[in-house]
Amino acid sequence: MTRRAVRWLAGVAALAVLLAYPSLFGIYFTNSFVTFGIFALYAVSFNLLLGFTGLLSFGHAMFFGAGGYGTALALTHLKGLPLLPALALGVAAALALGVLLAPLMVRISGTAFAMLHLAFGQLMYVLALKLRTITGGEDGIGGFPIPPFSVPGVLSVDMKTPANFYYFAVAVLGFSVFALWFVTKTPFGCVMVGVRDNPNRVAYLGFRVPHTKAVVYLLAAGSAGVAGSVFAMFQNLVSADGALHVFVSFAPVQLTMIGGVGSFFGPILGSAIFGVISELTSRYTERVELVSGAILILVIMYAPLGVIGMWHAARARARARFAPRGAAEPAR
Amino acid sequence: MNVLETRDLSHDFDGLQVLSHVELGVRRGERHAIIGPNGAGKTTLFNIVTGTYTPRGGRVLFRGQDVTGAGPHALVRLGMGRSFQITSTFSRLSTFENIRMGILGRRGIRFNLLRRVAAMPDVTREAEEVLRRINLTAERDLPASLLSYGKHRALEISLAMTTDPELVLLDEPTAGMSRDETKTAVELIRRLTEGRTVVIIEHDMDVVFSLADRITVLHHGEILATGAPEEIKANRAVKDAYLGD
Amino acid sequence: MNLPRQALTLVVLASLLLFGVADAQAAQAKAAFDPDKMADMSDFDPNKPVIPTGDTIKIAVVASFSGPAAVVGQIYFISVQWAAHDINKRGGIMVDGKRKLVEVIKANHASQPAETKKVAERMVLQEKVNVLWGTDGSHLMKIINQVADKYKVIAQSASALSDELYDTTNFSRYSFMSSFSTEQIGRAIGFYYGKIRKKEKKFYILGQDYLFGHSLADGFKKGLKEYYPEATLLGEDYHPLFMKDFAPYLQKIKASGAEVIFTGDWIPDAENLLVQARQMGIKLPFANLFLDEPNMLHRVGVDGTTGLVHVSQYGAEGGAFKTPGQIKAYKAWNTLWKTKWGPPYNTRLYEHGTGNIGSYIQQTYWLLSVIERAGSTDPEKIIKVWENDSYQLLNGKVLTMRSCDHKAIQDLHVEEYVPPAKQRESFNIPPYFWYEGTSSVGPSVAIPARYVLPKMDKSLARCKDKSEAGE
Amino acid sequence: MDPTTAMYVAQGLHGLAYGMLLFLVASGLTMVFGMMGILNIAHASFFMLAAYFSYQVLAFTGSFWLALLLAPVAAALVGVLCERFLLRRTHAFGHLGELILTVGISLVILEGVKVFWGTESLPIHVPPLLEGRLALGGLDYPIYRLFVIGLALVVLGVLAAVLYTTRLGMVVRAAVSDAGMVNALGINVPLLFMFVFGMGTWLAGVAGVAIAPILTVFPGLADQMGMDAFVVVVTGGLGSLWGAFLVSLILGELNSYGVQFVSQLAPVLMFLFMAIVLAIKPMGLFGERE
Repeated sequence: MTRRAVRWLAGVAALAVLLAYPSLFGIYFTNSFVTFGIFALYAVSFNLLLGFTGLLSFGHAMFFGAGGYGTALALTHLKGLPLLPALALGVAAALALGVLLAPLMVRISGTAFAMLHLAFGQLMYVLALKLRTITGGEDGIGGFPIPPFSVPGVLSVDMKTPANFYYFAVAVLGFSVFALWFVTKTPFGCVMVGVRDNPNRVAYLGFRVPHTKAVVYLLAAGSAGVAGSVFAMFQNLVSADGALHVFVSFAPVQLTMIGGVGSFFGPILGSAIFGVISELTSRYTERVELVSGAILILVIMYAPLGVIGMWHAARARARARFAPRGAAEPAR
Repeated sequence: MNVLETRDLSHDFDGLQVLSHVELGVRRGERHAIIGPNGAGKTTLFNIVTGTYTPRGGRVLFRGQDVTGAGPHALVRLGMGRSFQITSTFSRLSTFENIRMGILGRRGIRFNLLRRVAAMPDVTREAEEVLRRINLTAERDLPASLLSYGKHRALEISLAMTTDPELVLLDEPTAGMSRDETKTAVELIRRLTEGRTVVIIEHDMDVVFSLADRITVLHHGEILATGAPEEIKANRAVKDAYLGD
Repeated sequence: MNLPRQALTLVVLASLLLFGVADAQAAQAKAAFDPDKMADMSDFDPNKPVIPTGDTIKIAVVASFSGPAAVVGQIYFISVQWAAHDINKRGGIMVDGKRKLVEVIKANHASQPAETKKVAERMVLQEKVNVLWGTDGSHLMKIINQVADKYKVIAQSASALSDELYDTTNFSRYSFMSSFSTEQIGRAIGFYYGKIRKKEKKFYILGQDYLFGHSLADGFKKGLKEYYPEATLLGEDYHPLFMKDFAPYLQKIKASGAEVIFTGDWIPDAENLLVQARQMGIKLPFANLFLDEPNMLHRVGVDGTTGLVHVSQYGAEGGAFKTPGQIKAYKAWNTLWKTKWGPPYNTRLYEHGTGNIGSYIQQTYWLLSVIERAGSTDPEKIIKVWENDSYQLLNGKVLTMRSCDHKAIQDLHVEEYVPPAKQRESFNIPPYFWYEGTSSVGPSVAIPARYVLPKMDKSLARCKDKSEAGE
Repeated sequence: MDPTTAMYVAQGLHGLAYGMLLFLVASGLTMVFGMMGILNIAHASFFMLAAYFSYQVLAFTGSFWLALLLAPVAAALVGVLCERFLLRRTHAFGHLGELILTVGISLVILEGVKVFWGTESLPIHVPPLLEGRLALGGLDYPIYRLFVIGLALVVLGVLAAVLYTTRLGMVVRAAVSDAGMVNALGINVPLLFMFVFGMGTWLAGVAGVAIAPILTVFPGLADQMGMDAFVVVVTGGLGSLWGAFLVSLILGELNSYGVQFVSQLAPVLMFLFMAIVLAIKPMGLFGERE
């Protein structure tokens, strides 16, 4: 069988599992998968900044939260708003925030970028608590209607059923991840990576670094907004603690570090690993902090490039050991 | 006609004067070397001309157009290219990807988010062509940081050339190279800059005298002399500056 | 002609006031906690809980068991497990034709909204619990209620205090609020100062700057308006959660000339507030909800705690121990605390098993009594019994479940804190004081339920033509 | 002094006391950043740890003064061990890794504190000598807070003396302002890092013990203080002691007078201040380097 055929088969198998997942694993794990998907997209969007453009953000929750609050507010106040426009409005909120911040953020990098995001992230969090009449304070906005997925006159799918929401979420999140992955493969993706490696050189090849950064920034903001919007609909709630807390900003940093910052799929793997671990800890121990603290320390000490980095290193070692001399060159 | 001109260019860092009243003229098609002792302001001059800094005083003209204060990207689009004193490539990317970045820049493919770059055969072909020209085909997929020093410098220089600039500024292209490497590099520069205007900062006098059509000597931020290699060799002030430093 | 009738009314009113409403209600309660039926609890140890498995009645205690607020989960667990242990030793409850034991499961929400939803769903979908028992933080209880509503499982709100949880947008048939609520608390204090104490007139509100703090303050303002129009509110300030330095607020309040500070702060804010006030020489009384944690009280000592005014949902007028049954139940707990339990359950916090812990225990007994009388774990049957149900707690207090919006109607108690020598009024058995090193509950005044009926959202269809008393 | 003036003066003193404590914590944080380039998220955990240690020393000896002496040193010892056996080994993998590592350390410390001392708050009393208040021309001010101001001043004085008059201090200053150049000075850099890290945690520890009688000692203490110190360091400019000092005092006073005059805004004032400063100067007031 050719590689191509194997890939196709793997793809079809994966799709089949995804389709059958709710009936195979039941509601609880279906919901777990949606949570995983949301955080995977969120982490991927974060890593678009960190891993691909070299920009570390400590306030990515801003966009996650903006997406969530945007959708929640829209569904609360606009009667009869359909599903996809609600999603779009959440994304628009995140993008609007991105547009607002971009002129400031694209001119800086490194620690300043990280810190400024922390500052604005905290400001948003405090404001969400403070502006109770709009945001509902710590209670957040909840209990808003979740519209069905409908094509007028053709079909209407109830989104309150976990399995249905699962398909909707998987489609939206999957498409977003695919779109971001695709972007990394385009010429623009090349330029992004160039900005990470050597912004000066990028400028001396005729690219405008701030403009490039701005587009990446908006991509990251928008896709974090998608994640936040789906999260709000999934939970039927968006709150300061759940969507804007500094822990929410820190989550993608951890997920990305565990999975591997250098790879597109690292954050997704990190989310999966983290999902499994937190599932286990929540069942078997109350020492949640100890477990996550120890994991972080161990990852940094022994797998600083994340699981994917560890895997690459192991593969390279295995090659070097088992392959005959001269064949150790990486495959072309 | 001058491709590049500076008029009364002055610059200082927090009051420390690094360039004063520099009047430089680079003729179309010539190879113009800028020499001078360390701290003479050569790299600062480059940085101003290529848009990294905006000068405190004076103007920069490129192809007769006032480009003072224009950013690097704008100057590159007008036809300027540059290499750096400290090798400045995309160290984590492969040699091929480095060159491809330049090709994308030259073709003005900047915000294409809809097509895979792998599905752009023209770009790939052109990049591979460049690799062949600079003898890096074997190192196509090696990260730039793993290239040997000489090859890394060659990549750097050709990267500056990928945008097909009319004027190339090379900042100490042979610094830190062995004698053999230098020879190859000079050869490469000669080949790649065929038909272009070149400004080069260089310490190695052999390189300077074998490459340059004209030479400008910078000292304490001021132009000491400009002229053909023989004139410079004979210039008394230049001798004093170098020996007295 | 009319005279005798008026006189009669007067007599009735006076007797009501004399004997207290609690006694009048007691007769009406549909069920009561009977300490005489309590099992021998001497083998109870929260650190080695006996938890039955198999076909059981499952209660998930959804709370914070990790992080800085882990102590809350510990308190809830010992309370619920105590009731469960008792019932189990009595042989369990007859449901659906079978005697079943009660299984208590810890569900850690880590104070995180997303985690709350996840863990609540896990409890319902995987552990198949019958009841979700929760929790600190109304925003988290809201999530639990949503899960309960979605999967048709009973939820009991035993410690979330927001009125909004049962308004028209958030109401769920499956959730029952057996605790008191923010507006009741504020109004109870207003009533106490306006109708009973009638001394201080100048008030200042200092609360936490989030929904809960503001709701409490609104309740208090409403109470003042209703029951104490002569009072003046000199100012209201709201500080961020987890404030470090209260001195600026206190300095400002001191200068305002206030006589009482109303606060709903909880630890750590509550502790910082009290400690720093006393260090600054500000001896003003706090009318409060959560300034009752014994460790904190000991830190400021007898002087610093005398005169605090506390609202309790588990108070008792004229002494906490009026019947042999009450004394027996108290001793069962206190003896174990003295002799058996190890950390974390051997600290002052757990010494008496009264106060909040007493309330949580009794609320759980109510739940179990409802299940027993429903004879089933079928939520529909439980709802049928619980709506309009009334239950008399160990201390004589009666809770009535208002059927239309599932809020408990109950007397509240306002307690004044007094030095150990005067605590006899409430701790009426030897050694006649709660704590030696701090002031604690002294005179306790009942605020009759009818003055502090829980807020009712009239736009909730079920409540449209109901009075606040539930008729 | 009339009561109103007294109130304003007292507010100023409150701001000063809190600002000084904040600086004790923030100074270590900013030094460690300046030198090692990492933002030590666990810094406030050492602050908390010292508060718990002081409780333990008090429980054993009953002496606050002994606690003030021993607890910060013990916290610094833990800090030095973390530096030596965790941070140093990951230094090569870059700042992001170190940053995450400090998050891990802070979580483990949080859990450790709960294991050893439980989840309830622990009482620490003001030492009898410093109880009560000082009446000064209409002003009635707690002696302990004055002591805190004094203690902070003494510690800062010692710190300044070490930094500005000794050779070690010179090296530390050089290293903090430009980590690259110590390599050129031919100094044992790892040892210097360890020393600065230890000194930073010691300073945080002193603050932890000093604040324990005022604040609640419970497992969330680090979170309470950490964010403020963080804001100070970021706003003042990472690696700038002077910036940290200035911003600490500004935040302290902003807190006091903010509550006095615009109390509705008080909760957002601090972050607003930070956001504005950073929007104008992304590297903070006195920050220069990336």
